[in-house]
Amino acid sequence: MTVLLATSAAPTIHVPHVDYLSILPMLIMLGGALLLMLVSSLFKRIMDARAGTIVAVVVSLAALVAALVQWDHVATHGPSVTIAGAIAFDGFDVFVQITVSIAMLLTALVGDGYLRREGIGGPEYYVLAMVSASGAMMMGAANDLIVVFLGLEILSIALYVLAAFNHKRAESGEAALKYFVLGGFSSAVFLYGIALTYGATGTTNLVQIANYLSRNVIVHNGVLLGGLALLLIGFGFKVAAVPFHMWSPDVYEGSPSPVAGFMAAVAKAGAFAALLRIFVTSFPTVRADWQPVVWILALLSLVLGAVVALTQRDVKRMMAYSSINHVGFILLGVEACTARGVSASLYYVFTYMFLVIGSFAVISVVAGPGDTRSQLTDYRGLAKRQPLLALAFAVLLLGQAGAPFTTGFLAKLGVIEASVSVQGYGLATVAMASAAVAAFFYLRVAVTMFSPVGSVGDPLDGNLPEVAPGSADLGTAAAPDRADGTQAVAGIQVLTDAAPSADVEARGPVPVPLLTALAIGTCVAFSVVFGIIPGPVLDFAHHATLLLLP
Amino acid sequence: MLHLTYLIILLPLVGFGILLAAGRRLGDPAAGWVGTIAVVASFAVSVGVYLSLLQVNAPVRSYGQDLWSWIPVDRLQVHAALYVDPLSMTMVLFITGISSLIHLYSIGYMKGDRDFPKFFLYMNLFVASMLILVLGSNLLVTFVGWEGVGTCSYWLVSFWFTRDSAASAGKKAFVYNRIGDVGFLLAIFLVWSKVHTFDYQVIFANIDKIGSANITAICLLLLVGVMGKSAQIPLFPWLADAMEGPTPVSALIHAATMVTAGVYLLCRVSPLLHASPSAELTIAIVGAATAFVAATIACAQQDIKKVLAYSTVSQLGYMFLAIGCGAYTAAIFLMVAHAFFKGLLFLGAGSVIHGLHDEQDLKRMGNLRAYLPITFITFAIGWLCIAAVPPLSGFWAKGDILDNTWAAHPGLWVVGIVTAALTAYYMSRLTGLAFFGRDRWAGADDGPVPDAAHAHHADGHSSEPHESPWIMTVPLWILSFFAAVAGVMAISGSRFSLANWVDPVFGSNLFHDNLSSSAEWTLAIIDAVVAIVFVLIGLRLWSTRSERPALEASFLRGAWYINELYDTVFGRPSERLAAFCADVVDPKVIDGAVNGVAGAFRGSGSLLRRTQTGYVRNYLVGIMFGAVVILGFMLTRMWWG
Amino acid sequence: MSISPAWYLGLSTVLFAIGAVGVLVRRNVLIMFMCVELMLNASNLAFVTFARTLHDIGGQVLVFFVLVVAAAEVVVGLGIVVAIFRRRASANADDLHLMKG
Amino acid sequence: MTAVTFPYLTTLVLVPAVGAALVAVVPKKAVAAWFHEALGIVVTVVTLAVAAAVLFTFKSGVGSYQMVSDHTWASGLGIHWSLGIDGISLFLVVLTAVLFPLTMLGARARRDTRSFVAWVLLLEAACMGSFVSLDLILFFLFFELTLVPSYFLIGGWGFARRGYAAIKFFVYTFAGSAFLLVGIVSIAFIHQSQTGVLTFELPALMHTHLSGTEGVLLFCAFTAAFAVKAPIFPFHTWSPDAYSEAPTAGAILLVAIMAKLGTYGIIRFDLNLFPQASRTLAPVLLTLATIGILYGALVACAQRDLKRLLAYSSLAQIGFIALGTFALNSQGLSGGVLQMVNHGLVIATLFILVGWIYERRRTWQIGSLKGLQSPAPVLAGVFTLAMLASIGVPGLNGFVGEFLILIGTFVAHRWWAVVATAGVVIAAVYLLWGYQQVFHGEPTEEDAGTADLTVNQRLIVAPLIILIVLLGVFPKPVLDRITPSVNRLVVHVDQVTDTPVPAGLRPAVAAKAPCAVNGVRVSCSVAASASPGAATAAKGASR
Repeated sequence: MTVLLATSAAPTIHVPHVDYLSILPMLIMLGGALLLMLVSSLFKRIMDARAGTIVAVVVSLAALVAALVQWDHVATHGPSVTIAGAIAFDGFDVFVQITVSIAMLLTALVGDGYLRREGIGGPEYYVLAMVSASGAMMMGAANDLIVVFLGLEILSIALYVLAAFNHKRAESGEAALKYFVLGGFSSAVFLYGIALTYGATGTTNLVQIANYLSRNVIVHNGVLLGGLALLLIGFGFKVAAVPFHMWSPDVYEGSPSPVAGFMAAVAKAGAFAALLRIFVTSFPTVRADWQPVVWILALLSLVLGAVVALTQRDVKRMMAYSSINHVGFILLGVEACTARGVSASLYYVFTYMFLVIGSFAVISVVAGPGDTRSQLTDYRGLAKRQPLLALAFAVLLLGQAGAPFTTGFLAKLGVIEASVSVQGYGLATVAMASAAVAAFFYLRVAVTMFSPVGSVGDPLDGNLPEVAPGSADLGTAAAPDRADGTQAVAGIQVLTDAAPSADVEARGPVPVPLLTALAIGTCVAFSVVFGIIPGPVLDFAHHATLLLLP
Repeated sequence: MLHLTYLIILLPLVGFGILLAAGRRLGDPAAGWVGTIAVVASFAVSVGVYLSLLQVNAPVRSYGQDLWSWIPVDRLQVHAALYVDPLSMTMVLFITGISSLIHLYSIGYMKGDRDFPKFFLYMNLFVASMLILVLGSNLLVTFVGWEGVGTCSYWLVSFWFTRDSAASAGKKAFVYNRIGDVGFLLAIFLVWSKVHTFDYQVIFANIDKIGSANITAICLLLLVGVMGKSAQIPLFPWLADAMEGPTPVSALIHAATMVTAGVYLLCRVSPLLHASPSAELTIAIVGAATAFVAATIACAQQDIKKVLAYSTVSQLGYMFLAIGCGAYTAAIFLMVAHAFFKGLLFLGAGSVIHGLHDEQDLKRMGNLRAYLPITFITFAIGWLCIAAVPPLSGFWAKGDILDNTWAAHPGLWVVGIVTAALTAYYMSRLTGLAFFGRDRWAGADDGPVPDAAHAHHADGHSSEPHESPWIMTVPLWILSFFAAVAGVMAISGSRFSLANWVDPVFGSNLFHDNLSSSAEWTLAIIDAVVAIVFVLIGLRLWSTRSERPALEASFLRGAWYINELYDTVFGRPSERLAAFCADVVDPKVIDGAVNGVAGAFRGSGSLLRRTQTGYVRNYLVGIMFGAVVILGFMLTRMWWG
Repeated sequence: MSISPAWYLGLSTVLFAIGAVGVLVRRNVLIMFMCVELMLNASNLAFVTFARTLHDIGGQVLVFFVLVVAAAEVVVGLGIVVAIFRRRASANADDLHLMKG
Repeated sequence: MTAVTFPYLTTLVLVPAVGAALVAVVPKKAVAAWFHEALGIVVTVVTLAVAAAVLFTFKSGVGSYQMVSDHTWASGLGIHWSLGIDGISLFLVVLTAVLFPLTMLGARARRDTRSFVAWVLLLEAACMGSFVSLDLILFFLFFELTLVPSYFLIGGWGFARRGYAAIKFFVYTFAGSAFLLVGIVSIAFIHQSQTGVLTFELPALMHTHLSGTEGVLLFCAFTAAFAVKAPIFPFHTWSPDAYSEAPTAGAILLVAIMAKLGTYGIIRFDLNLFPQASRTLAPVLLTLATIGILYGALVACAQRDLKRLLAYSSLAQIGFIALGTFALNSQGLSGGVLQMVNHGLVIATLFILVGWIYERRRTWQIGSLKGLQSPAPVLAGVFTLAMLASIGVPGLNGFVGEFLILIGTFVAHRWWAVVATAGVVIAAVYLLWGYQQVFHGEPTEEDAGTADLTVNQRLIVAPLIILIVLLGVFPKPVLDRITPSVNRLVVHVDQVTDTPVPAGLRPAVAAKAPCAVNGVRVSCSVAASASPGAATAAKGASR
């Protein structure tokens, strides 16, 4: 009893100081999510899907504003840490907050139309998305391995559910399960990596790790190396780098199209943020140990992503593989392990976010009721039916291909510069070569859209159908598709094979919901405008890096 | 009025311009008159220039006119500049003169042709180019004219382009000339790379900078060039085909002027030739060989124009022989004389063809002297001229050449005299077949394809041969007069003497045959005897019978099968090569490689996507594989890091 | 008696490996979950061990976070499994290969 | 460098770009059917006016870049909006400005004119940009941008195998440029490591010191892109497909202008940045060029399709340009630059005519056309003229360029020139053959029905014909503007490689030199006209 009293008489517990501004966007996201869930479950009657959309939009806008306030603060007061050093409050962090907020906003816009069309309403979609977004934000802000882990899990667990969200499609569930099993596995690996790192350095705080490693040289670095390896595996899975990529095609194909876009944008943003912060700020002293691994991951991702995408007939899968190729590019910036590399990667992630969300928005529109029509043939003649939509998609695809005067080109240029500045000529060359290969399948979609639906007529009208298979000197170009769907050399065969299915004709224009159109427009506008006037965004990424801690 | 030199070229060009703009509207015959007047005017101007050139005293008798800077690149400066001296003046005079006559003649000959205006369009352009060629003060301007005449000859030979044979003949002429041009161009390059100028006089001034080996190279390359233009062995086959063109074209381009351009060029660069004995010898041999070969071929031809064509080749061979012997004056002499009598002969032949409604086969003529008296008389003069029967011009010209040859290379003289004999023979054969014997033209109905020009009376095979209108006979008379009396140019010391006139040009370069007068007399007598004897033989043989297979070996009729030879050696192999490149190399090899790369990517792609089985466990295997690799790498770092 | 931490680490490694192999070889989704849990707990053990050797309480605190996360994961996972089980009465991972290539 | 108040070059790029945007946004419904086309033509004509202004503002006899405008564009990546023009690019710009309106008039789209016009205008902007960019990345941007519109032009308005041709063209060229981009970035960072400044501006980068291997590798990286674009043998196999499948307009612009991007890039960038490597590898490139000349001509001989025949003939022509370029002396380079313009004019004329033949007869098969000269004499005449120019008949523009190229090569690398000259013969063979097949002979009744050129069409080709003749007879004004810049380049190359140039070929530093060699009849005004070039050359040397 006395003991109890004695202890009770103990001095007050000292809690670390919390700078709430530093976590404000996260709080808004998470709070908004919880609030929405609460309200929608309490007042099911009056809540319709549209309400969820409104809340989500408002919340993400609020988060965006908060992030901008953060930016102002950081720009004036410089970087700092808070909550006992667990959370970093620097330009890098804010950059991620902004990226994720915008991604969330766009996803909300796209999601609205999708949910109405699929009739799988309910605000849960937004709740999960916002939770997941907050996880990504946390990964960007994390200054401690365990916080990274928490962010990762918050992000992933919500995504698992989102993947399964379209319960009307068997693929959706399968995607979720695959994603979940593999994700859980990789999370465990990641966690063990944290454990080993902790064991080797005695701390999980990134800054302290950096100091520790810079001060002492570990003689028996087996544990540390093991830790690095497992961390890399974990990140490799999250960003879908070869050979840890195999989940992504299935998951992208299976999940609802807007969710796929959200994954590609937000999950990558979060994961790359953590990857960059951990390896570039904490482990620069041992870069000799991890750079080769990242190098090989980048190489494999670049090549495999581009090459396998060539053979895809499903646009969503093609986008999945192309995103693997993009991961290879971003890894170029990581591998450089320089400030230039970091800002290049950030810029890449930021611009890619717009390109990929926009693309998946178009895909989800074209996919039509049931989210099923994502075959290449479903895009034939889109330009005739809906020229604007087709043009938008073409721009987004060209942007991903790195066409000039789009943000896509500048992003590629940035990482190439980063890689070359550390004499990474070989990898840079491979990257650009893979971009050339990638151009092929992006263009194939474009050609498909812009080729009239199997019309015939005067060649001067450009309407002559492609030369029939086996005709003179067309050679391989005319070879009919084989079962495995490999394309003829030009890949143009898709234009002719299986003369337009009646429904393609019958369907006519697919409705484009207003908000979705808004989102697509934003993405296209961003990609083109800042491709022509690149200054602002580039400087933004640049400053974010300059304000990187420590 | 030397400063009006440019008018000599400009006037035909003006004619060309007018015809280009309004030719169709002018129509037949106005267009013809426009063209003719343009050329006549040019002739008048050149006479004026000639007279004023005479005022300049002999040693520096020349005038240069710089029109504009054509291709100025740094140290390479090419000027559109003209140069008048006795040599070019001689050329200008007979070119414009004969052109005027032939234009006049053509008005009659081309009467009723669908493309009557276009004919004079081309002809005027041709005259202008030819004048540019001879008046050019540097190699490049000459080359402009050189190509210009080639192009015009392409147009004019394939003038009746609906006839495939004509079209092909034009193409053939152009291509053979292009082959020669390669030599010409390379010569120009070589000259420039040594002395950095194209101007004749500057080249001659710096001749010592070039080096003897290079000089020889330059001369031989030029020889290749003139082989093409002047139809020397081995580039002579095109000239016979070129007879597909209208007869006035054959007369002007393929007898009087264009084909002599080569002779002119060689005379122009005589200082270079003079500096390279080996080159001179080569030229002499080529000339002699050509003269002989062409003469033999001419002996067996049936087509009246083909005979004349080969005789032209043979005569050109004579000129080359002369140049090879350093006897430039003699070459020029023969060139001028030949221009007269060969022009005359062609126009005569034209008149015959015209009179016989496009009959060109000698075997279908005969006894025409009864029907075409004027044509016969004038033609006969030409015949005796070319056969070198004294005292006509041909005798003096050929004699001059043979004397020089005797003095320089006696061996070649033999070839020369034999050729002279052959010439006399085949020309007499031609005359005999055409104008003597009995008429074989009657009842001849299946002639060659009639000229489009004369479609309007293509019916008339039954009707009698008729004499040509005055507009065609007048030129015949004029030409025959000059052909007859051109010999006066040989009288040394007279004010007509060609030697004195062109001496300022060649002067030291001339090879002086110091033959004793007795030797000259002997040679002259030999020439005369040979000529007369073979004229009689030829006439005797061929005025009586028209078929003597023994004397028309198919080998000669086939022109030594030279065309077949080229076709086998160059033509078909290169066609096969081209086809091979187009059907195998390009699509299969080069493009195959490109598509192969694409295919490789596709293949590897479809292989790699097999790893994506859709089974979770396989994906886990992938992750484990990566994990093992990375951990393995870390182990190596741990042990050997 | 005192046991060298190496043994604990060894144990955790073994557990981790067992879990990994389990996920790899088993077909039943539920058992795969269990194996993932096993892996997480292996890392928990590692955390605790290191915390002891480093005399740092932080490591042990982390374990609680991990436990929470693990729990959350299982909840979601089971939810998904149930959803799929509704569609086709099987919890076998190999039945899921609609999407491939 | 002269600073001009009015930003001519920026205008030159922006006018068509803005025009493209305008055309794209004006909706079809709102206006008459002809509106977009008319607007497009107006825009191209305005561009032509600007180009003319540039031409007349341009100071003759100055070798350095003029009308330079330089603004930071993407500071983070070190890219500048840096434009400038010199004698090498001047006439390519003019050519572009001339050909676009004529193309829009002469080869119109039959359907969906709005997007067609928009793409064409965008293409013009891209071409202009590539020709006037002094910043390597900016050049690369425009260089790549040309692909997009031409891709859509081929894919959208092309013929039977357009899809195949379009993608092959795009991917092949894009792959080439991949190396170019890496090369650009590499040299920029090498320059940065030497000077500490990261810039992509040519005038700065041209003074980068490169080791032998660096130079060679970067040269290869750059040349890969340019060789594909040009195309130089053996990277040409996309071109016959692209040219023959593209709509007439696309074909004209591809072969007449975009092909020049490759050769221009070689002259502008390879020679400036890698003089040593250029000299070292010159024999290789010369050999490829020579092979291209002969091979192109040979393959053309065996073509049975007019468009493909022209495609291969232009392969040979490009070979000539490359040959002159790697002669690395004033004559060869000037000839090369001039020949770019000449070839552009000639091949454009030929393709326009072929397009019109197609409009009349719906075929390019040489076999199925015969005797067109009888029904269509004017068409035949124009074709003949262009053909002769392409064969290189003096008095027409083709000759001047070919002559300069060959003579320049002859003094530098004799034997290549000797072989290349043979190509002149083969050119005559296949072109005359093709001409004979199509225009000569007795026309069949359907050939006989072929209509001759309409008045409009005559008006369209008239400017081209005039230029072809003018450049052949009086090329001096053009050469006087080209030569100083070329001399500047040659001096730069010679300095870096400190090669002893054959006496008398070193760009005339002594102004009197031409008088000395050129004999009595050279008016010294000419010598004077050559002297500013010499002066600039000296200036370039001193820089």
